[in-house]
Amino acid sequence: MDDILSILISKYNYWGYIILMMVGLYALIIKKNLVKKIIGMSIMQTAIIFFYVSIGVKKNATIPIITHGHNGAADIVRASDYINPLPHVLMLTAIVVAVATLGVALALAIKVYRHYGTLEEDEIHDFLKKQAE
Amino acid sequence: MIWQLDFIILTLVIISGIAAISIKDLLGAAVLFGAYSFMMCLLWSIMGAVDVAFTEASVGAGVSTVLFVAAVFRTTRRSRD
Amino acid sequence: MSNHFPALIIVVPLLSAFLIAATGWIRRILCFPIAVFAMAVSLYCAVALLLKVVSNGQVIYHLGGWSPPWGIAYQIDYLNGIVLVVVAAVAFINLFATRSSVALEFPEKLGPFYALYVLFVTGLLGIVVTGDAFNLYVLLEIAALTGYALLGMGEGRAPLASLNYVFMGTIGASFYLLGIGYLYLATGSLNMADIAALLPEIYHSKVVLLAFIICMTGLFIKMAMFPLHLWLPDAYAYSPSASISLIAPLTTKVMVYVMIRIALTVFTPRFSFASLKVSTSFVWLAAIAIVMASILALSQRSVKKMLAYIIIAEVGYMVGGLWLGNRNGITGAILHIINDAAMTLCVFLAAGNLLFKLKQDSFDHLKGVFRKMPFSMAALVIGALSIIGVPPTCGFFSKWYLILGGVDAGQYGFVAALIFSSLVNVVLFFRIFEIGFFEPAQEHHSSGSTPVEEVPLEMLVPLMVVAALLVILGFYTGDIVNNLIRFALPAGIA
Amino acid sequence: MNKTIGFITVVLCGAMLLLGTADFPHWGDPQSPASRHVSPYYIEKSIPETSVPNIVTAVLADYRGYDTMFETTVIFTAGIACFFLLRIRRKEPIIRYYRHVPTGITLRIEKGAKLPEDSKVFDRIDTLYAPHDLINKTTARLIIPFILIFALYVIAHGHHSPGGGFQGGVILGAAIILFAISYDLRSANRKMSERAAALLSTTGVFIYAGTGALCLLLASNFLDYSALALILGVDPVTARSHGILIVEIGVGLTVMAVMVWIYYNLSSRGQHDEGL
Repeated sequence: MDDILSILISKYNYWGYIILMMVGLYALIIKKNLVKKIIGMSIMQTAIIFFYVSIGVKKNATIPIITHGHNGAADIVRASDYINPLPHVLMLTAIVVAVATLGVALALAIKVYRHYGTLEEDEIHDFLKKQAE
Repeated sequence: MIWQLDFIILTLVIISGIAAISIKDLLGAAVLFGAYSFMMCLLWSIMGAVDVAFTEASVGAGVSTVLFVAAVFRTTRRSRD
Repeated sequence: MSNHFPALIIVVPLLSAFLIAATGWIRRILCFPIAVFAMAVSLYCAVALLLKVVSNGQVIYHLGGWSPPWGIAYQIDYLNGIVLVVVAAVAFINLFATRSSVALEFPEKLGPFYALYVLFVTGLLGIVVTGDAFNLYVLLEIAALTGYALLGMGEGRAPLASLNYVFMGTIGASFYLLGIGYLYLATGSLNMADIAALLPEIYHSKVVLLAFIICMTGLFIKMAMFPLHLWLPDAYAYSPSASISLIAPLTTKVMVYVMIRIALTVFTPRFSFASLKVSTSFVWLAAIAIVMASILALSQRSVKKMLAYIIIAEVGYMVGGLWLGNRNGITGAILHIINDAAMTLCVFLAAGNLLFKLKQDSFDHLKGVFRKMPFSMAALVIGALSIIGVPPTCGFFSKWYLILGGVDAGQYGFVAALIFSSLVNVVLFFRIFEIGFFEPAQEHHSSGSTPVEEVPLEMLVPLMVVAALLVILGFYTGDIVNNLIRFALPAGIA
Repeated sequence: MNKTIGFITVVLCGAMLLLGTADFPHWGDPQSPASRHVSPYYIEKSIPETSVPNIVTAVLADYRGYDTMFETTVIFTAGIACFFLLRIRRKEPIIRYYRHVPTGITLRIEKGAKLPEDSKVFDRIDTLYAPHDLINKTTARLIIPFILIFALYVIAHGHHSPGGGFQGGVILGAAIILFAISYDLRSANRKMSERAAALLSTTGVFIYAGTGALCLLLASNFLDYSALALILGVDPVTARSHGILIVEIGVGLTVMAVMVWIYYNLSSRGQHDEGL
């Protein structure tokens, strides 16, 4: 029982990211509504950010801000006391990229709506078929 | 870091994520996406990524949701799936 | 200053892009000259860098003064030196060629257009020049975002096609990011050379295997490899012609470069070709891609859509060439990056000229077009011959190397696919030429002679330059291979 | 049919990824390669080399400052892209609504009719007008100054606490968006016009890249802030700290302007006429 629990504790975060990513991917591939797809896209991106943040976690360590930082050389900073900051930095960038993509995608969705009057992909395809005939 | 708390919030994140993509109303989906982002932000702050959590709180739960609401408002709330 | 070329090649266009965006609000007429300046500087830097690599070997530049793996470093060797010149040259020539159609299509939005144009090129140059795996992702997104905007500006179906591109492109980029995350998890580093040094100890780990698979899947989506190509034809066919002749020659080629870089530099040939048993299946996939894309191209009824499917087939050439895993195959793949960029630029510029005059690019509208636009069609013929692979145009030589590589590796399926696609290309282009040459224009039934209505000279001259370049590149193939590409191949390839 | 194929793809993808987790190091393991190889350097050296206690800020704006420059460029690109895609300039609006303030009568003015002056007597209103928004307006007016101050604090205090240019910029932008929502788009446009947003966003990225280029002119590598020591008159380590602050201000400006700009374009379908 303890073994299972320890495996669960040591891995469940990674499983969680996989579930979230698959939820996003599912919405992106299968949903017909464009805004739903955009939501799926955002969920997928956050899932990857979640994965990176999980990499950075360190047990028995604190947030990566050095307290009493300016006391000079008196305090020796030990790497094992602070959480790995690098994934956080990378993910700040990834969040920004995600919101930028979101903005452009929504702009395109509005443009699509302006042209077709609907956000459903299958309705747009029906419309195009009718137009072709 | 308390893993039980982390686990509960992770479950909430997954639930709100699934809810956001399965609700039929797009405005509801946008709001649920905001909730998802907020839960995610909590999760990250538990994991010690304060800067990332701060960004997600202001971007994901704040501006992204506003952008979604603006886009939904300017298009339609209707969704068939 | 020459020590700083690796930074300048990015920084000058970047700053110019900001300047263009600002002048777009103040004096619109200045946008084009600034863009020309930016592209000229980066072309100059690219050529200078390549020469420097030839004379001194690898160039390394530490951004922010931090040495890798802690800071971000640029590493320029023969491979990215070549691709840098290709990207900068295509962007420079295309800038002049599309000036009139930009002024026609976006009269009010010149500022944003040129800002996005220069940012797109900056993104691609950055992808090529960087030696940091995560930095590559950020630049990938810059190139992608500008691409979405430039492609989505067309009329009618363009926004929907571009939105699909956003979805697929984001999946691709996210997969790449995830792959890098796996590599980071396994090695703790983001610098490509550092990862390559750390990987051999853990080749057996499932994490590394997954990182490889995920990265490749993401890049296959980005470069429109056959089963994952669905975004490309629509996005390219409905886009404004001012932006397509920039995006079509560069995007897929740079993605192929990234694949070569990841496969050969990050995962060494020992891992990619020897210890993973995937190369044969990738070559077969490429062969299927070539055949399927050629067949799909046959069923198209408009020039741009047909060209889009040809691009997908060409991606198959390069992917197959890399995974043949031998000297000739990889040489062919790298040579084909150069040649295909030039060919695609040539045919898309010609198609843009047709659209500029005819307003329509379906085959029915091409009747009598040879008489109407003799120079544009002549360039299209040269481009077509090169795509088919007729000597002395450059397309022949890269295909020759690919076929040699296929024979060396014993991959006769791939060789057959290459020959099949050449035959299909013959059919594709001669169908256009037949319509354009023999069928008279509809509105001039009685008189029989159509007046020449060529596009303005400033559109025609760059097109002629590119067409000439196709032949020149063909003549200098031997020099390019012996002096540049030979050194771009990593050690340990048979 | 399509749905089944998609579902199978997703499940297969997930199964593949799940299999890979078997070889992952344990979650939170301090001995994992990710925590051992590169990151200890940042933790141990960020104070001596950059004098910034918040390691994330130090790495973000200095060690990997080049990434962050492009991160800012991505945001800037998104702003331009939204403008490029959506913005339409309508010469004449089709229907406009005006409210006569003393009497509360609403006028509907169609195409071609003469429009009243935008004065104290006639108040232009949106087609979806909600008259009883006194509480919203007052609350927004009360809290916006505090939001702005908090945002400036976040930008300026990024060296010592969570935060920095990006977060602060988003909060600044959110304050203006809040104003635009609680009043209307035209009032917000009067406070911060589209042109101002566009030029501010450019200025922000220009500050960032320009700081980098300045280092280049001072014969150092691009973005090597220690070169600024000559200009600022401090030692190289403090110069790095100051360089980070300058850059963060640039990021904040861009992010604020772009967030507002994207909101303007999305909420009015690019017409900048009526907001939410």
